[in-house]
Amino acid sequence: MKKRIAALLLITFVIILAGGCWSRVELTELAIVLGAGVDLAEDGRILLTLQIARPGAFTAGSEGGGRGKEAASWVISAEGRTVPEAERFLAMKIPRHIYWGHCIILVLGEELARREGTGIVTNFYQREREPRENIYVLVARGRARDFLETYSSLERTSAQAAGFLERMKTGYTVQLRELAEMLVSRGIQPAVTAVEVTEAGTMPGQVPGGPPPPQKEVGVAGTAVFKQDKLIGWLDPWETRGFLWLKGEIMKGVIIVPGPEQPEKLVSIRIRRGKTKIIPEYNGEYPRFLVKIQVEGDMVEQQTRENLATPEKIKLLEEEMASEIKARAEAALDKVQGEYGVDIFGFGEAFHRKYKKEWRKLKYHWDEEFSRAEVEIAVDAQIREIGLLTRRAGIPEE
Amino acid sequence: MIVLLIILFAGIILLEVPGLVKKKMWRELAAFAAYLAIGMALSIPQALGIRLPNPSKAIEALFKPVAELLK
Amino acid sequence: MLEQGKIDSKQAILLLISLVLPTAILTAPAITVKQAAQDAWLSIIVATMAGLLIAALVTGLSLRFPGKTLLEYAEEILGRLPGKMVGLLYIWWFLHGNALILDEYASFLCSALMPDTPVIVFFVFVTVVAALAVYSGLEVLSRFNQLFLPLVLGLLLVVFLLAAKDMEVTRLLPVFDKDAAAILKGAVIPASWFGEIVIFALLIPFLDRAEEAPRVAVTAILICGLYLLICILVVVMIFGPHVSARWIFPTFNTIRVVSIANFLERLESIAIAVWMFGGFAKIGIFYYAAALSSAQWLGLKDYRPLVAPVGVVLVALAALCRNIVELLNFLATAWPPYALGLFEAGIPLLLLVVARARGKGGRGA
Amino acid sequence: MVRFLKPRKPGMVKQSNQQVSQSRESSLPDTSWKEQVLSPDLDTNLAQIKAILDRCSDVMYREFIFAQNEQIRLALIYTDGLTDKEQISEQITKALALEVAMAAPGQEISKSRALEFIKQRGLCVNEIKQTDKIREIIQAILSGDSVLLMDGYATAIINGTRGWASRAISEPEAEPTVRGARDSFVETLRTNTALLRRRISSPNLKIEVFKLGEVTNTEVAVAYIEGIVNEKLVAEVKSRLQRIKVDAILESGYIEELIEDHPWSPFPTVNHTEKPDRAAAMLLEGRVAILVDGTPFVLTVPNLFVEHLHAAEDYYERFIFTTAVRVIRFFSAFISLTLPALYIAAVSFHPELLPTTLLLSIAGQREAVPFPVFMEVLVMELTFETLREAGIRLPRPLGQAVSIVGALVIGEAAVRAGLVAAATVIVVAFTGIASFTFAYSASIAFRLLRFTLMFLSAAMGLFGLITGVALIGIHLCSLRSFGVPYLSPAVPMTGTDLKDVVFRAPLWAMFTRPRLIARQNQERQEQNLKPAPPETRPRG
Repeated sequence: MKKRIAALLLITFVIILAGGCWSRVELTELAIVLGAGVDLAEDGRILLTLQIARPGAFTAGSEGGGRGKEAASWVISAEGRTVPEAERFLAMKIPRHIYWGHCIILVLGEELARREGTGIVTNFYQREREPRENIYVLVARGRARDFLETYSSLERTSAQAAGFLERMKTGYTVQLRELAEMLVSRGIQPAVTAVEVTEAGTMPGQVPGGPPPPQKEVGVAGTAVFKQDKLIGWLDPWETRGFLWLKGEIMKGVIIVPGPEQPEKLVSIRIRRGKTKIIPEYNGEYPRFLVKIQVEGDMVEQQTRENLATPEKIKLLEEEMASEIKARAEAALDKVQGEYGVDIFGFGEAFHRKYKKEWRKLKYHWDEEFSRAEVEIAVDAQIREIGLLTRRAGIPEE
Repeated sequence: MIVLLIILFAGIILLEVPGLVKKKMWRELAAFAAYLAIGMALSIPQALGIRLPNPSKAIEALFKPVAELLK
Repeated sequence: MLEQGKIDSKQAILLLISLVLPTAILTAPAITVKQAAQDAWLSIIVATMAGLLIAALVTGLSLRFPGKTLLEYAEEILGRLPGKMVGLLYIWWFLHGNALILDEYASFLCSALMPDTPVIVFFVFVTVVAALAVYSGLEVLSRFNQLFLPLVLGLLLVVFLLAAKDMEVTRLLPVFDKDAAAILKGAVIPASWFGEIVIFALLIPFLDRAEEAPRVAVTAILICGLYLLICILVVVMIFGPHVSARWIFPTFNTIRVVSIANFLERLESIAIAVWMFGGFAKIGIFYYAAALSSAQWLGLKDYRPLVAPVGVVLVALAALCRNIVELLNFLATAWPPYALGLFEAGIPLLLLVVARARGKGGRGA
Repeated sequence: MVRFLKPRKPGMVKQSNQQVSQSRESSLPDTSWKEQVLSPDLDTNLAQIKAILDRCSDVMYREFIFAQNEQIRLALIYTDGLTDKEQISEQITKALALEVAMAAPGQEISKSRALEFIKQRGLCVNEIKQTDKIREIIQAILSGDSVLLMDGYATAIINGTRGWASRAISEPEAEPTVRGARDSFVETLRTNTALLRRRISSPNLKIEVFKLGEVTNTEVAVAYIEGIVNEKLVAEVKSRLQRIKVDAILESGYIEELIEDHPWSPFPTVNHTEKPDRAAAMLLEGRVAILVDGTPFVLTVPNLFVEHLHAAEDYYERFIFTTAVRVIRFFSAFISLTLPALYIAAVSFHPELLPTTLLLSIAGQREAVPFPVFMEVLVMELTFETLREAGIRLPRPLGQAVSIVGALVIGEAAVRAGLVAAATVIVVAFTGIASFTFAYSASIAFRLLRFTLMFLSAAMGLFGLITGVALIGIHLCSLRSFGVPYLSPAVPMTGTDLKDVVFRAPLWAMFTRPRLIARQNQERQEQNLKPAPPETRPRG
């Protein structure tokens, strides 16, 4: 009996296995996409740009030595009416299977984001199996293609560099799944990292004789603000900080305040951690918000000569710090609320949490409600450490 | 496809029938044959590319009034 | 007796968990969240209650007729002909239900793991594995389940813990945003999955201590409920109610999001691999139920000759479903009244009422 | 009812056995002597024995007279090499020919009283036995005893003079340990039973001897501890042994194959050991040991899967360390079964499994490799298995050379030539190492199944791999060894026995014997044995 079962199993397996190996793709047949960019072409079609890894450059060991000698990536683009169509056109040029599983960033061109919106792009990346939910979404100031064409001096490819920049949380980091959440929620409008191509330092000695050429590098350039799924404006890096503090998202940054006794000289304080609490109130006519920001920071530099290591001075500094934070947060708020009129802070969500009945009416025109909402910002700042020094050295004592 | 199916059916029959006949389990043999017949009736047309009605559709229609509540 | 083996209470609990959890945990969050948004976890609690009621009903009914399975005592209660009719209905339900499960399982594997593979390949392979387990008898099936289910349960917990980094409790607020009707609606489908525990009525005679059946059923339902609850909370805390409702397999997406220290990530293939054991077990149990009850219905001496042809019917039935939209639609609308209303609550309730009225059965439950 | 022992089909088996033995016996030389008895005439007897043992040059015949009485002729027959010659000359020949007369001066030794005299006074040997059956006499001669024939008597005295050159007890070759006893079973049954008896000096240790093998007449001993062992198990073992009707039992492997429950399974359901301490431990847990003359490997049944992942030393080292080591062993077992298949699945089906940098690095290595990853792994695995086999077969000094050359060829040259990726070498090497961490008999099964899994994985990726693992799982779940589920105590779970699977409980906490093996006598020791400094020790 057992024998016959075994034989039957064997026959089944052999027949099915002989049928073919369906999803099998050898690594050497894969074109591993590290970054993808989507632009709008002149005729209104979509221009898909891929940054594809060249595995030969990634071999460890003596023979590899890829960087410097050969480029680690290959950038190629094609047009199409939809993203999958452009991908199919690309497949005609790429002799391997286009593999999305390790795509790190998705860059949207400014034009595309403004005119067509993200909707026609991101759906593909969510529906497809290969691209992952935690792809970082970026908006390039300018063309996404230009962004992908740069290369990095530290990382092998610019896509990886951008990925690491995102992971370092230097800007408002948004993954695809978070973007999707912001897109479907009425209580928050999308905002994603804005990036640009910048000149970043030099690598000496590359061209014999002559000055070293400037490096084109990827860099974070603030935040892109969306209304529904269309780009409507930017926040610069300075405003982005204020925006992040308001959202309570990444409580980092350096605050520059004037010295208590010598206002023309500056003191730098680095924010270590913090908390933001949004307290909505509703009186039946318009919503009000009280935003409580609590931050802790360390003093990292002083240009002033005075001794700041006294409780009184620290107290003064804390007040300065609080007002500076408040100013920056207000700047971001004013720009978003006044100029763009979209709720990228998630005030709507906070409102929803507290006033769920009222929200059912307000949610359909929330952006207008948000524009006329009164927002009060209260900052409580605290200085914890002053580094390894008490007083500034290098000045002779009187 | 159809060849595979026939091999499969032949395999199943070879696996079970001799034992049943030897042990004179006629009742079991009849049940076996009935099930296999149903299986053939359902699978061979599909292998030939004929679309059979899905019983789920009938059940869906049957429970439609109740199901509407859940939409 | 058709089945020689005996299973102990621990194995029975694990079998019942396998009977409910593996496919429920895949699609439950999406379907429930669609109805009840961030209050989906309340729906699950309600559904668990319903599951407990069904468990009490089924075990109570079965304990009145010690040593007999559902099909056997249905005949005793209702008389020969109506009893046979009920039996036939159940056999159909085991087959059809299993075909749907197989469909769900294969579509998931197909869209999540190997999109280029024809679905029929998954059907055949899974059925062959399940058939082997069923052929080897209930003892082997339950041991197989006992061997691998702890792995599934453990891995799920670990994954949920690892995903904690991306969770935000505020996504669960406000509580009671939806009205009671929505929460109840959201509870219906999970309840119909919990109700699959009705198959336990076929297994109770093979417990080595049948009197522990109620405890077994309740424990299993509670564990399943707990897992579904955690699962839904995690999914909503990661994706928020809006996005969660839009995925087809939200738990799968949750596992994809896990990323610890840029190293412990991309776990989904491993998770699917481990979860597949649960799928084998679930399909195996339904398969076993179909084969065993067919044999009982026809009064055979052995269910084993039926295993192979039942497998063929199963694959053929599963192949009838054209695409996943059809399947999801059926599961979301027709399945609850069909399964819950008829087989899981309706008929057992009817049997209990008639049994009481006619005074059949050993002792009141 | 719980099925304890699977019923076999006795009717059919017996029939076929009889047929076989009948047909075989007819092809053997004349066997009519088997039923015959001795005659009173010494010469007739000698002639008959010589005829039976024709052309057996190692059988010696020594004729002499008893205590200078020329009337009483004696003949001593023994096999040279199997007997202790000193014992024969000192205790039999010399004693009979010279010393009896001196020991009993004045007593007249008549022919009619000679037998009594010899039995009572003449022989200084410890064990003697009297018989008149030719069959027994032949048997005794061939197993090393010496047979004394006497003119005028139709009876023979069998003297226990066994003693042959045997290998000294040495360190176990197959089961080396760091801590624990260093002795090992040898090829002599008596020595082996002695090793067991030395460890368990209890009257309850029973050792029953059978003769198996129509031609070889090998002695096979069944050892168990009465009161601990399940009586049904002993009966089953005996009945399975008595079923065996083969020409030869040359090694315990013969017995293993003839008594195991699942002959078609790749997994061993009978365990073997060459360490007396391990065998003793098995007996004390209620198992039965089968010792076979001529081999140092002792079988123990019933056998559980986990035994193959345990080592004798596990109980000598401290329990925390043992548990940690066992985790490594279980992990290794998993690795040795699945790692190459996982690697194939990950690289050729699911690149999303690997972290980006690792994927790029592997992809870079593989750029130049001309084969699909499955072929690469398959060839490397086969190479590895070939090398391993070569290493075992070759004389020891050469074996080392082979492994060095092999390692160099695979590790360096193949990678440099771009024939295989470095990652593949690492995978294969790690798999190979992992398969050496647990018992050889089980690792053979794992190695075989590994190839199956690799095929499945190459065809269907992770899905194929898991299907294969599930099939193996179902198979393992359906195995039983002498009525005990193979995967117990894990599956079915017997709570108290889980203390010795992966986790090894401290000895003072192992109160009970394995429940499914020692069914009647569960209690192993007292419950409050946990050592503690005096002040915290519970009073009373």
